[in-house]
Amino acid sequence: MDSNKDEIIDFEKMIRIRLIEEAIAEKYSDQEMRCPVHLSIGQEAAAVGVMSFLNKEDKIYSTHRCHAHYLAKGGNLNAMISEIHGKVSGCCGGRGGSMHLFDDDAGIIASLPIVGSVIPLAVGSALTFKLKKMHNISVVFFGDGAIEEGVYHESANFAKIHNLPVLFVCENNLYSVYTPLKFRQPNNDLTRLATSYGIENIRCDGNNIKKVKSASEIATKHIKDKKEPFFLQLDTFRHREHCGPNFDDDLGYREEDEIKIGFINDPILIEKDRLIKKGILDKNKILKIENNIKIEIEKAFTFAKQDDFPSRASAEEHLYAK
Amino acid sequence: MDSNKDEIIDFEKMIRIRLIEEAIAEKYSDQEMRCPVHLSIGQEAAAVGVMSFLNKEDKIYSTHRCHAHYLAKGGNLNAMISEIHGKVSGCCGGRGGSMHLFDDDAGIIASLPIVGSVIPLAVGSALTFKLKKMHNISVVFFGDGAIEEGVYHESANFAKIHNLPVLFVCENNLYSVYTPLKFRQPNNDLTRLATSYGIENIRCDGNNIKKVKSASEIATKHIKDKKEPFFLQLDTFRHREHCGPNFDDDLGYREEDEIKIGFINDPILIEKDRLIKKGILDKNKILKIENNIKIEIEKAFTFAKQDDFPSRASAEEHLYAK
Amino acid sequence: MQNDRKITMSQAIGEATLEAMKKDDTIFVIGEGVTDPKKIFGTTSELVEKFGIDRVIESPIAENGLMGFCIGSALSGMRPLLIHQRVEFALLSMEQIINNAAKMHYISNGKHNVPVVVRLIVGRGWGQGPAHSQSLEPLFAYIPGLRVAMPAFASDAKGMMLTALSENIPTIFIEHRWCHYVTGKVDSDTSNVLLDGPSVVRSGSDITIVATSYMLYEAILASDIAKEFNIFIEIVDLRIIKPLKLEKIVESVSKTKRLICVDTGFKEYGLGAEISASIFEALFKDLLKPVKRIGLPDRPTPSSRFLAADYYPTAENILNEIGKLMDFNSHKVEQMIEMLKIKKPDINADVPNPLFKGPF
Amino acid sequence: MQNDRKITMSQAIGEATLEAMKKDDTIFVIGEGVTDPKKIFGTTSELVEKFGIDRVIESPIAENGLMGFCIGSALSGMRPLLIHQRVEFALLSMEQIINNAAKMHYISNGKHNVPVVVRLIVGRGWGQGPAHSQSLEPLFAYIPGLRVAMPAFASDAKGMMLTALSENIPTIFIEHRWCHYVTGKVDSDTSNVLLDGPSVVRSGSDITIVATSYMLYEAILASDIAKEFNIFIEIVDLRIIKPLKLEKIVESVSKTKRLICVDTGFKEYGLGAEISASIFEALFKDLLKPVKRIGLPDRPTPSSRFLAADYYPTAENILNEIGKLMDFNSHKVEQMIEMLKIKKPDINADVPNPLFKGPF
Ligand SMILES: Cc1ncc(C[n+]2csc(CCOP(=O)(O)OP(=O)(O)O)c2C)c(N)n1
Ligand SMILES: Cc1ncc(C[n+]2csc(CCOP(=O)(O)OP(=O)(O)O)c2C)c(N)n1
Ligand SMILES: [Mg+2]
Ligand SMILES: [Mg+2]
Repeated sequence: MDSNKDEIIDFEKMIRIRLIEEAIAEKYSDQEMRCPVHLSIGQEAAAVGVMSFLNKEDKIYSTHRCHAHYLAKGGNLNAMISEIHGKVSGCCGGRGGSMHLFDDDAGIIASLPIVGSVIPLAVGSALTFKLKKMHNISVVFFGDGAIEEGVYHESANFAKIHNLPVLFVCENNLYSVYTPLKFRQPNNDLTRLATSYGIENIRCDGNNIKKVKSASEIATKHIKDKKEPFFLQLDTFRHREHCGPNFDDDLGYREEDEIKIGFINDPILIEKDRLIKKGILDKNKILKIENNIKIEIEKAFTFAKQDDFPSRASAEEHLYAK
Repeated sequence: MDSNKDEIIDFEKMIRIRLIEEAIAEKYSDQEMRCPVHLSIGQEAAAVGVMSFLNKEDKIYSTHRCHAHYLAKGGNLNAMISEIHGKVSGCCGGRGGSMHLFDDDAGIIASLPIVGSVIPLAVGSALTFKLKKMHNISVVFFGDGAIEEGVYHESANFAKIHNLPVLFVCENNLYSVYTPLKFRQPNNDLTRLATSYGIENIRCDGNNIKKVKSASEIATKHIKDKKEPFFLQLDTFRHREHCGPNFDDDLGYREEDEIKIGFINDPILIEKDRLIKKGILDKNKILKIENNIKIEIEKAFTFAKQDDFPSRASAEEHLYAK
Repeated sequence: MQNDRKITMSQAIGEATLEAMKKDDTIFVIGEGVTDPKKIFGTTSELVEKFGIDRVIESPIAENGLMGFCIGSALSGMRPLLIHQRVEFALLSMEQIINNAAKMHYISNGKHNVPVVVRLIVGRGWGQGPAHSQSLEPLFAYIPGLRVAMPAFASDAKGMMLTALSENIPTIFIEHRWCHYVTGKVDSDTSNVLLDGPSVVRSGSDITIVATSYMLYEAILASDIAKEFNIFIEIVDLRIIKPLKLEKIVESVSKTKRLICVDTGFKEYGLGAEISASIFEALFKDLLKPVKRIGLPDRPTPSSRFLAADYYPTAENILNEIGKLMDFNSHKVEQMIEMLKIKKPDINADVPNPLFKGPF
Repeated sequence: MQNDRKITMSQAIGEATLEAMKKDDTIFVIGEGVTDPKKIFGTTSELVEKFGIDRVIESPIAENGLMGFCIGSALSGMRPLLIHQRVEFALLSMEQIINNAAKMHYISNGKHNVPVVVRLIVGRGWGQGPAHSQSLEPLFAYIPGLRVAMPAFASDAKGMMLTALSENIPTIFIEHRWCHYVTGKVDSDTSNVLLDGPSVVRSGSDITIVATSYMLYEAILASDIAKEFNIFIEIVDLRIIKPLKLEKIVESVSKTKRLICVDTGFKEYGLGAEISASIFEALFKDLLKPVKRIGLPDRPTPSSRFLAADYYPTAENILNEIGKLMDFNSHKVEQMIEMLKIKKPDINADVPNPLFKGPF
């Protein structure tokens, strides 16, 4: 059945992202990946769900927490792992590190570490699509913190009045670093910040891949049919520390209950259970999937380790375009 | 009757502002007032209506178009006219010009010419009131253009989550310079940009002093009782050019109808008619009021003309506070 | 004859925009007021009529967003020309300019280009005051990856704009409001000019003056007076303040052995500091006198013309420095200044020309 | 003994804040993460526990707004201390800083004060890359009306913070992340220090080095090596880059007749340019050698440690310039550098000390 195949593919994608990030976390203490890393572990459904309705010509933008988006959109794994190692085959040749991933071939234009900074860029790509009469859409992923930056509001307003094909995806993981929403927002319904610009929107459980997909389908269809922006709020949960490979709930900044529910709502566990229950997958098949991915991951790390350092002299190149 | 007296006082205030600005317009071509001026002619009801519910300890902030706010809050007329003449007794000693009016004694903290820039400052004053447990309110006047700046949104959100006693007054005169709302906003109901932060709000006819007053009464009471911000949208109309003393409808940027209705809705004409009809004032009384004001105005201009130039050496003073 | 056609710098910029947009349909213009009746001091006239509102895009008041829209659009193949009527409005978009526009090409290891041109207009005079007349170019010049152009002459402005709109380098294009009014010969078929550094606009043997933007005119005025006193000034138009190319200045100063730097910004931490320091490094042994820097004093621009009079340096300040560099006695300096005052009696005016009547 | 108490610069800043807040209840701290468990690299520890969430205010991610809230609150009698974990976040609030914080006192003809202190932390190392490790201090130093402090030592940082929080001048307080780790003697009753300019931190007779922030440590290291070769360096800590007071530097260089400027920012259009140009003006005839400037090359900070290795100047670069100024032959310079490498083998490291394990 075709829909089964899709479900398996999405599940594979999620588990692949998870395993890649777990590998990064595990190997981080080797001190070969010497740059800040913001892992998406726990937030894979958002990335995979939205991406399943995009094609190669659709462009995405992301933030400091960009691994899942990069991978879900089809970014090159070797180029990512090399980049985090600061090596020459990294997507930025080592210049950007984990927070600057991009892959033009896969339609991943830029990830930026300054909160909110990437949002107007995605609107700019959508403006290009409109001006060139192209039928693609531009998607920007950002967090519940980024929506507080003034530039989100300037972007949403502009996108609406110019009817631009842009999808705003706000992944609400309830925190900006260690600061909970309640210190930053009157309430945690962020769709009000789309409604106020007349932008259609859906809020849904971002840990449930099926729900994310059905919301994304509506969203992308709306953008293409109505030629106007759309906003998705995907509620989710970050498993690990804000920045770095570890868990940090010893710091006590999240409520016990919140943590418990957060981990129960692991998008991969939920989907695994569902697929097993529906008989679409079984433990063996999953093990096989995981093993294949692990081989791929080891290859990527081997590639990165064997990859050359960028030469010191090369640092002088590409300051100005020719 | 007390309410009659109030009505007369408000009318006098409006007509005083009008006459002062008309005098500025008339004398502008003498080239003694050598700075940009943004006249509030047509928008007097907003200033007078809101101000009638503020006391001296309540603080206001304004923009490039600050004359009406300054005067309605009780700013010193001589200091204003001298400032516009670049003279030493100007409120800024000539350093700021027409766009930087303030008067500490009257609770007018600052006017700023960069659009939107003043909004967070008013929120900051409200924060002071909260921290010092004072019961005053902070009011910021700004235009329909300023609400498009990201900083308005950052300010509104912060004011709401910290329950700050600040009144946002958005005077919608339909234009930012020559650019109409339709190029800048999905629609002209700007209260949606308060609702989205959970900020209570009222939109009303800003050319009708009675309506402005009843909205302002609710607003100021709400802020004091509920200890949280409030938002007013006052729809109004700028009679003259964006910047300068002249009319500019020869430029054709406003629709014929819009112009006609705009001038019919002159807040002073409306109120004059009403007060005459109600027998509260008559033409003679009004003439007398106007004449007294005109004498005051002439005095202010004479004062400004006779006022000293700031000395060149004094320009070096007050770079850093002692 | 075509070659004698004189137009103002604002007309020249308008012409360049029009011609570039005709040739390249990926160029669009965007900004607050680009379509309004005043047409950005006349520089966007005819554009919306010719190219429509899709290529001449009116905007909400949202400078930070605007800069980001332009960068994103440039990354996806367009060539935006963003216009702010005052430099100060760009202060709201410094994060976009410094982190994204300037660095995207470098960070992407040369894979991404950001062909955005941002026009920023420096205000002066008629009491515009502290927040509408700043010269903030060092804020951009400090940032690697940006190109910062400061045209002074109509024809150069046209050529520079054509080049900026045809290359792939994020360019901050800073125009002094008073240069807008100045006319100059502009060939109707001006082509792109190289945006590769300073150019010598007058030859001389005694002193080099490096000037930017509007201060070129004051420098020329001073040099005209100096000539009458047998002092021959070589004037170098800095033109491109980033990336900074110093060869021509070094060459000139190795001949004249004396240097005055004069620009429209603050003296302290200003453009002149970099040039002065660099020239000292290059020509330590050759300089006959210390380099003189002329710039704004260290305080905000006051609105009142009475306070602003001493604020802006003029040809008079330049003549004073010339006097010092040439060891003139005070009498001779006075004579020069007298001659200047006869030639240009309104030297401290708060308007660019007598026809200007405000309000901005 | 109290006088021997050693603490890190981050502890010193924390202490100053705590003491100031105890004495003056108009001071409040505000910023993203000021109450979170990491407490801004430990500098805000105990604050929220002692003073509560009304005086240690957590914030949405809204830097432009934050700066404005602080200015408005300062205008009405409070003394906000605003903290950004990286300098770059303040790029979103340049309009507020430049137009309002810096100018309000001046424009109001001295009637208004803006006693705001803004702490900006400069990142370095562990691959933080282009948007999280910039030294942007010249952007603030260019602006009249701002005070810009750059402490390098724990005890100075404490005194500076106490002073900044007690005076009425808007102060940009720039801390280098690597200085945070360095310990120094800090009296437990440190009082306010004068924020009035540079100070000589080491006396010497042969060369003056003017350094800022973290580069002081590299300068001290270089001077220790140079001493073994009988070269005595006078080290001046610039401390306050705005308003700039040059007297002490002029005094020092009139003695040593040789000057090296080294700071954490870009060389081009950087702090060194202003100092170099000014010292040339003041001591044109006395200097034995051209002033040497050391700063970052003209390109963004790369993330990869392989690319960053050559990026940051170290004591080695300083020793090279010392060699040039003293006409050492290349052999002698090599000897100095060898000695340096023995003393500090990890000179090109991407971490401040070996204990640092990332991630930021
Ligand atoms: C302008 C700016 N302010 C602050 C920061 C520091 N910072 C880095 S990530 C982050 C949290 C942002 O939260 P959110 O947008 O919800 O993303 P999340 O980390 O939860 O995915 C912050 C505040 C920054 N990088 N840029
Ligand atoms: C940040 C900024 N952008 C642009 C301008 C130019 N400008 C001056 S007044 C104005 C119009 C603002 O419109 P609105 O807020 O509606 O006020 P109004 O003039 O209608 O009273 C503009 C765009 C400015 N001063 N500051
Ligand atoms: Mg979050
Ligand atoms: Mg308006």
